[in-house]
Amino acid sequence: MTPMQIVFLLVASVTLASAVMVVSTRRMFHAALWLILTLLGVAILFALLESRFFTIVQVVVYVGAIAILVLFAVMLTRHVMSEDQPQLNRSWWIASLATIGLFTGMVLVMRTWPIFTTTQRAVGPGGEDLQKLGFAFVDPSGFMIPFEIVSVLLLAALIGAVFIAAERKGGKG
Amino acid sequence: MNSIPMSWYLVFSIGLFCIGLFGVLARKNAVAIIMGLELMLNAVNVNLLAFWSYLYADGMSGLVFVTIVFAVAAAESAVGLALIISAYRRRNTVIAEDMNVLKG
Amino acid sequence: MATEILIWLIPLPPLVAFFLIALFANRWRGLSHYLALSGAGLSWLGSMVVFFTAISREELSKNPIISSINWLPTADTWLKLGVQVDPLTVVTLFFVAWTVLMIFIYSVGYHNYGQPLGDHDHPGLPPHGAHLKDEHGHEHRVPSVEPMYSRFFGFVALFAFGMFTLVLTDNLLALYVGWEIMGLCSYLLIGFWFGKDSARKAAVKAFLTTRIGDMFMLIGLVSLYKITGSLSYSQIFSEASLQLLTSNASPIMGLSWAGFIGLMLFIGTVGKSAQFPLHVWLPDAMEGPTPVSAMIHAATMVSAGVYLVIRFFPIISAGWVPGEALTTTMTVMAFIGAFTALFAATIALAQNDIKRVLAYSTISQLGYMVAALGVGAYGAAAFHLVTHAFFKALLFLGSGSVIHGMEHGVLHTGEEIDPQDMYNMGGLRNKMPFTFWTFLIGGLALAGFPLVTAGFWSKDEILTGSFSGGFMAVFITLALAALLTAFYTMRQITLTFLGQPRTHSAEHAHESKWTMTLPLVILSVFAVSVGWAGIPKAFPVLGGLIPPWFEEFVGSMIESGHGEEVISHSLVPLATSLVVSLGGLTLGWLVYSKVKSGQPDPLQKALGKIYSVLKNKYYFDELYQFLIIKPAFWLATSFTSEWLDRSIIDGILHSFGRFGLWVGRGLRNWFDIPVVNKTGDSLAEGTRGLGSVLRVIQTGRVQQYMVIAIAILVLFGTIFFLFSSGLL
Amino acid sequence: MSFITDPVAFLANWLQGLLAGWGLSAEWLNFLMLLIGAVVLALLALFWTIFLIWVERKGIGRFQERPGPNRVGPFGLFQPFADMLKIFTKELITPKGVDWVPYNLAPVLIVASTIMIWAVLPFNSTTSGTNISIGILFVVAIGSLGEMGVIFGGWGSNNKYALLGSFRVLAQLISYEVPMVLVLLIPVMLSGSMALNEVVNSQHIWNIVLAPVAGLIYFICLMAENSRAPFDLAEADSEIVAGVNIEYSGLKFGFFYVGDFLHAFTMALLFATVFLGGWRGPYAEQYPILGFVYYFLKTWVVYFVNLWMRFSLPRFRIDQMMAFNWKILTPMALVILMTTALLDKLLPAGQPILRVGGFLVLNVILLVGISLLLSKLLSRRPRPVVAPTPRPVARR
Repeated sequence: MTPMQIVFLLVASVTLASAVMVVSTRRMFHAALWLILTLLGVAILFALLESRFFTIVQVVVYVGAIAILVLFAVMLTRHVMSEDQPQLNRSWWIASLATIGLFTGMVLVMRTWPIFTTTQRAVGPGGEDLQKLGFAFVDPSGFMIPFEIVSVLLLAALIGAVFIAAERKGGKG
Repeated sequence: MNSIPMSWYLVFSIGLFCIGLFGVLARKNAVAIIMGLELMLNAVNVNLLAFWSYLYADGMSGLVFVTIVFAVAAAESAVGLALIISAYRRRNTVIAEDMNVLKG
Repeated sequence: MATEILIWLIPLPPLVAFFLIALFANRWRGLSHYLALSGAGLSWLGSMVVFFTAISREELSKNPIISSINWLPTADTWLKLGVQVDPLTVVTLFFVAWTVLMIFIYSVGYHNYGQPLGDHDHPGLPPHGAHLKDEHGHEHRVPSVEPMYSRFFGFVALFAFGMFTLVLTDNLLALYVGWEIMGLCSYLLIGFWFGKDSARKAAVKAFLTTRIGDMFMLIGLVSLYKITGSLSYSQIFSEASLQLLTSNASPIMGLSWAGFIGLMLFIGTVGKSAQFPLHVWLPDAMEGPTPVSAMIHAATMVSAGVYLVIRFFPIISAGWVPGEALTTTMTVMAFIGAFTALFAATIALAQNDIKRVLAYSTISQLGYMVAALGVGAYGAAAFHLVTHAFFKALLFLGSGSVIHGMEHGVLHTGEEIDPQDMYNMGGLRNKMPFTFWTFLIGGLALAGFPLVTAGFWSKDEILTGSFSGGFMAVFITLALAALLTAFYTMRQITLTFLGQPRTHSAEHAHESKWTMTLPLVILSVFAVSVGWAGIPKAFPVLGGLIPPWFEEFVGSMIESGHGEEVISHSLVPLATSLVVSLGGLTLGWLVYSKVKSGQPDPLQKALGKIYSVLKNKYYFDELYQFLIIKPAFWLATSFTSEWLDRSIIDGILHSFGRFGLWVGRGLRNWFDIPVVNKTGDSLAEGTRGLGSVLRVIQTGRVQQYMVIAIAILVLFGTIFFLFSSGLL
Repeated sequence: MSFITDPVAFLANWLQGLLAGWGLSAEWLNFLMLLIGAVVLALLALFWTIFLIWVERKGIGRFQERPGPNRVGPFGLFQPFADMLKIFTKELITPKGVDWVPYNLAPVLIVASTIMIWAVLPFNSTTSGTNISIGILFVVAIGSLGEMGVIFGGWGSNNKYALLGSFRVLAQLISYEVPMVLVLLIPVMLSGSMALNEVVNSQHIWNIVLAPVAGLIYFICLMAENSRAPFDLAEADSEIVAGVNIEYSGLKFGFFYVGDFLHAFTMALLFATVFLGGWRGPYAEQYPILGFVYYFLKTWVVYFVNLWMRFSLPRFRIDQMMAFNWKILTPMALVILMTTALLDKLLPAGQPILRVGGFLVLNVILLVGISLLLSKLLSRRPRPVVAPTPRPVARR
């Protein structure tokens, strides 16, 4: 039990617990809060994985953008379903069975994998090399095409979201 | 000084993924479904970064994938929430089960 | 090298201008005519540069500037495309460039650029004029701008391109291409006002008539290629191929190949520059706008015909030694030329339309050139080509200016008269001084007014040539034609400018814009001064003051300089030309100076019946109508259309049709309906049934689908895992 | 290294030596040093706020031709302390029906999100909390935490005015983050690193000289980020009574209060760091204490300009605020980013004169062009009367 392991177990348990809260709590706003907590926990796990850049990016993108979007959505769609009626649909038990089955199955599959429990890292303590990442993004022989495609995707999503969510002038369009 | 086996991360990510999946499958509220999706995507990211950091740190592909997943998550949540809000405007509901116009 | 490239570039600007106008600029008048003008201007600039560089290099005729590239691959050799600049090209290029540029500038004014749009003008009709209110409020009619202004400039630009190509090329093929381009353009431009029935007819007539000539020319061209295996001048005119051509006999009436080919090409010329049997199209071509007439009949097209025969003089005259009997081809040319000269002159006597007179005079002048070539006066022909181009362009533009002024008068007074009829004019010299003086210069040049005008020198050359060559018949005919020429020229000038106005329109006519007068002035300068380039040495008094540069320059084209062997310059032709020109002029003055309005042509009394014959152009149109067109129509309608097409061919086709119908019905009844349709319907039914069964599981709930998917995934995942790990 | 030239590092070394003398393991020592540094820094920031409050009240008094606080202590210097005491002793009222966790989390987040920024600021050549390689990104991320605080406060305190206020603030913050991040890329480009120390070190020529327009945009965005006049739509007392912090009282309100002032000053610090060359100045290398002096001088200049704006300008309308961001600042930021990137590649790094000249020309051109464009866009011209022109008659 090194301190790192302690930290990891702490963070992981908190994260998983809050994730469970996300899917189980009745009040949507609290679910969103739990979601934020989960995201922060994941960010810390990124830090533990020596990826500082993605730690911060996780905070920026998820906590700063997506969580706030979710919060907005929650606030904008208040009072559609009273918070004491069940939040789970009728087939929730099938869902739970399926997920549990998936979990066990995948863990079992993974167990058979030899380097499943390796402990030595390939990454040094310095974390990732941002310059290499940047070059990889703009290198034609590297990941330029995916990068561009993703940027186009983002643009499309931006415009599409605006178009969909915009109030139609003149009644319901 | 680091002594965390990779299995912990992987199991963690599977757990997170399954929780998110459960959320997606079982929640009534569409916003909650999207939250579940976010959880799943986070799990994927953890998984990718774990593999990157344990096995493939010299290559950039892991990080690139994580970035792309980030972008996709952002796009997905933006569009999804926009859809939910416009659906809420027109049909005044966010319950996924009620959105069954495509019923055969 | 630079010169070659420049030569290559000369024809291009008009082409570019044409495309630009046709594609982009056809909505903007100003833009289009600036494009066309700049195109012509560039070509003009290039031509001048080439001209001066060319005349400054000695022995040009021995080693002309030639550059060529491979164009079309034929079986084992290449059709070459290239440019060649030798003395003939140089002089032709000179006058073509000048006249073309002048005509372009003139057209801007002629089509009333800057005037308002017509009240009820329509594309395809000449502008009818527009009503305009001036600041005092009372309105009056003014000329209106041409509706298809841009289109006109596009066409003339293309025309210019064709001419430059034809002049500059170094092979017969490209020459033929330019020739046909000009044929097309003349068709388009003569029919420019296609709203007018007469214009349409004239266009078709011109096209078909020239086409006859072109067919023969093509024959000649092909046979030339067949014999010599090449079309480029340098090879055709080489000693070897000339020998080849003269020595072998052609299958046609005992002519040598050279004679045959020469004859064919000459017939092409007959079509293009309206020689005797095929002259009918040229007068009708006057239906086009006047700049077009100038373009076709002075600067380019008809000159192209003569240019062709001059260019191919070596072949035509192959086997002919100066001072001896002519070859068949040359004889034909001499007689047709001489005859045409006289014939057209006589017709010109009786025409009242100012442009038609000029048209016939053109025909006769061309006859001069052809005759001159026929008698072997090579340099004289070329010389007359140049001078005639200048003064005839001048005359046409001048007549256009006159018509313009008259139209202005007509619009102003509102009379219903033909502004082109000379009997409606008179006394215009005060109204339009520029036009008058320039027209006078042109007219005198045409009439060959002694010593000062260019026309005198060139005509004198031709007469001298024919006389000293000893072809009396030709000589006398030409002299007579010259007399008549002077006569009708004077008649025209007198009726148009001198005397008193015979109509109100003539009173209210006034001078045209500078865009129209400036070209007149420039051309008139040339109409006078060009002649001095060719004063023969042996001419009394003046001879040798100015060296006969032209003769040496162009004459040097023909080895041992044809035509220039007459050292003893006899005075007979000189006297003749003096007499005929002066006499004709005075006669014309005497006859026509007294003509009042409404009174018939004095000649009518004098000649009586003949006059009407002349007036109707010897009934040639009617003759052709009867001899050719009617039978053609009969053949087309009753034979081909009625009998062959309708009854026989259609019958066969219809039987096919019925058969097809029968087969189709059979297929439908026995195959399509029972087999194909049944299958399709049953398929559709089955699909619907299946769908109605399957729709039950389609609940429209996403989550449910996902649950099912995940469940199946887990199930099969476990099964596969167990199998793979050998537990099952 | 003496106490005079570099007090902080001196003290740090002394303390380290002392603790090491007590026989602490390296890890714990490191941890402890960081902890102490964090505590000291946070306390410094908080106490600094008191002085800020005095300055601001005095300043606004002078601007409005009032004496301002002048009763307690010399020049009313102790007025903030009095206010502090008052706030401490006030009762903490928690309204009914609040959402407990967000309600209490909000003030903490607000202040924390400000103080956490101090952790990455380089105060002089030797002193900085921590120098992470992505400092600028870190700053942006922390800004999003501040947004969290606002939204929690708005939601938690179960009050429609608070919710409205939080929505406004949120809209404003998110919108103005876009051009801010865009122009922040320019210093990153010019210095080739996202670490604030690098950004400062590389500024032999201040970025404000190289990219004045970017600096302008960044300054405006900063003012919008800590929502004060003219961007104070959040606590627009006249429209939504004090916005987010309406339901807060006592110390919690004090947190909001402190957060506001501290945020303003932090933004001034950031601007000085990113665009004014941070602690750079003559002899700042040899005598790091001079670094403090320069840094705080620059900061004060920026801070004073900020106050000046706040005191002088009226409040935006919300649509004006949005339009100003999306129609002017964001396109401007995009254009300046692109052009600066191009020019940075074009101009050789060697000649500073050439670079400065080129960038100056570029910025002037951009500024002039944009101002012309704006004057064309914003000028209200009456709609021109469109009369049908008669179609020409004979024209195909």
